[in-house]
Amino acid sequence: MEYIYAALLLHNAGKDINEENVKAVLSAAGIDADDARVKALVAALDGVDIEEAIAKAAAAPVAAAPAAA
Amino acid sequence: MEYIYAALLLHNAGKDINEENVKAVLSAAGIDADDARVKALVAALDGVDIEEAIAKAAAAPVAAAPAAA
Amino acid sequence: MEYIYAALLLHNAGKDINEENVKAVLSAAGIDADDARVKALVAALDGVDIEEAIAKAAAAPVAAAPAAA
Amino acid sequence: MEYIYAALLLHNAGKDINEENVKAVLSAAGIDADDARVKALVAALDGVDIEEAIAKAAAAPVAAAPAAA
Amino acid sequence: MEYIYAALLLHNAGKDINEENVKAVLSAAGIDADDARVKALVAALDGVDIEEAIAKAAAAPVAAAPAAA
Amino acid sequence: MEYIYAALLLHNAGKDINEENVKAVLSAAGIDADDARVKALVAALDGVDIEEAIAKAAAAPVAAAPAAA
Amino acid sequence: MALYTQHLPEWKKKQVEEIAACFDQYAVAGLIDMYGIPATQLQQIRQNLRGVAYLKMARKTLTRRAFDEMGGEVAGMSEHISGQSALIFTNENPFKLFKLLEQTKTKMAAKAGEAAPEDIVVAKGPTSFKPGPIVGELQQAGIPAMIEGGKVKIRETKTVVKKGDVINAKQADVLAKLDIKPMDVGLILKAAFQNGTIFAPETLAIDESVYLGQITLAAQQAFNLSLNAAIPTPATMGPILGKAFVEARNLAVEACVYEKDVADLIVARAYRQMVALAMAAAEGGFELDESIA
Repeated sequence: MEYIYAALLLHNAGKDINEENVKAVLSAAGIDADDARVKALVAALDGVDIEEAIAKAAAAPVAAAPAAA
Repeated sequence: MEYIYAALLLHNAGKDINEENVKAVLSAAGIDADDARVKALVAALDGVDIEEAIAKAAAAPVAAAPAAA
Repeated sequence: MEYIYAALLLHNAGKDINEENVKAVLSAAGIDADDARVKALVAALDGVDIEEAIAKAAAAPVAAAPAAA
Repeated sequence: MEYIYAALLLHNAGKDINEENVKAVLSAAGIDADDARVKALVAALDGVDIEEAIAKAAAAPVAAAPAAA
Repeated sequence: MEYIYAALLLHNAGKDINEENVKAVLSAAGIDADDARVKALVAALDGVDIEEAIAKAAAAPVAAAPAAA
Repeated sequence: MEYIYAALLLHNAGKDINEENVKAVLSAAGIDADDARVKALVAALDGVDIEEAIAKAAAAPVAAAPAAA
Repeated sequence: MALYTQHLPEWKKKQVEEIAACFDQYAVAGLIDMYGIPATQLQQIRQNLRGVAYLKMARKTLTRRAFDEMGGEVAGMSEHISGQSALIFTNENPFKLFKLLEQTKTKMAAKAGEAAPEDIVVAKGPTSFKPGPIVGELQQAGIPAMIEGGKVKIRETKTVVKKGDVINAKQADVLAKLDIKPMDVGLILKAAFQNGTIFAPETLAIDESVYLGQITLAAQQAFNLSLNAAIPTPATMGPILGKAFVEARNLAVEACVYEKDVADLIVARAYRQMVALAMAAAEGGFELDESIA
């Protein structure tokens, strides 16, 4: 999940989600970034409205817990 | 919520979630880290089982479980 | 999603999910495989328990059914 | 599910889902295709709107099993 | 679904799910059995744990475990 | 459940669920049909909306055996 | 069938012959008890059964004689002759016959001297009675009663008469006043006969809902099998495709395969994890951004 965390971190910071930035963040966390995966991440997120994707995620991050009477 | 993403990133990398590391990651994302908040984050997450906390966020968004008694 | 299907096919066949095999499957479907995407796929699936991953609900609103007392 | 994955792979590639193509894909994955199953699949897909079936699955709310008290 | 019910019937009766038996059952129900479908059914069920397959919720992956009150 | 499978097989084939047909199907599956049980089945399903009962299965895609408290 | 008819008046002979003939003519014969049915209700029932079942009144003695003379397994029917006995004939199967007869039943008030068919229970709670002699009547019938808020109230739930016990006059009276109708009146099937087999009513009582539940279960099992073993049928081809798609999607998201098709889902997942961790951090004193709090 590290690649996406890096991307969202950059997004939050208002920075461009490009290969250079993603690698820099991963490096800082001591992660040896896989080139192909970084490329794939950047390509996959290109044109994606992140805010919209986030809005789709329900507000309550709760594992479905059916209540037992 | 870049502080949390930074924490997740470090956790994923198996690195210690301490002030130095968090600042490094935020820096790499071009974020001017707020010292106090970094301290607060590190303190708040001290001893927290991150895997457990994350597990509570199910992969799928969940509508709050209505309990009909 | 064709890269994923290719991976699932190889998994079903008990074959190694590596670049060569993925490209072979995509080729057979007349797809000109993107090297980077293949690499990213292989890297992402490395070490992943596919059976387990398939079972984890990734999306769709989950309505926890109310428990009838 | 391998026959279905093969079909969806071909569908994604914009290729015809016929016996020859399905067998080619399965072969490439190292799967020994059962002739009858390929025939049955191709016949079963005749007239089926694949995009529609996929869309339904993508939207489908998952009902957690109700607990019978 | 008649081919499936024929299989379930034979399974319940502890009989082998082979072409001959499936055809016999379908015949008795006045159904003109499609050779390819019968073969495909038999091939698909080869080695399958039927008890397990009928019990597993197939519609969609459900994250929540039903709570028995 | 074999009597039920036989009934659904006939229902699917558009055949009458009567004693003769049910016995024929069970016979073909090598089952020695219990006269009384066949009679009971036929009487119970007489005039009953089978499609409705089947639809209930489609409505709730859950594991075949709901947890009974 | 040789029927010896010594010392039997002509009309009785005829009755016995008719009974035997009905056994021949119809697939199923039933012995019923018509005790307590008002004439009008009987008429209605006969009308409702027209074309489906034929009701034949016959004296118990003649019925018994007919059974004995027919011999064989039929003779065994004699022991089920009871109450206000009558015969019913039909070409439906015995279970269907039972179903038909159940539909003729209604509940009626008990008369003194009748036996309770089930436990007769009076529930605790208010009645509509105003205080008066009814309180004494209730007590005498064994029902604990009291006066509360100007109305008569049953103090606690009580089994007034146990199954099989005889209902006495006081109880019958009170139960009627309480509008409790415990007696089954209708054509009660005592035994059915088909092809040499005598069926007891208990075995003929089928719970339709059980069968329907099993149909639902079977349909569910068939659906599951079709999908899990990837056996396409016209009804399940769509769902099977859906399942394959969902599996692929699940894998992609779970393993973080960064493909356009699942990009938004992966983003959503990471976001949810972040929120979950943020909640945990908030508990530890970390201040959350407005967007989350």
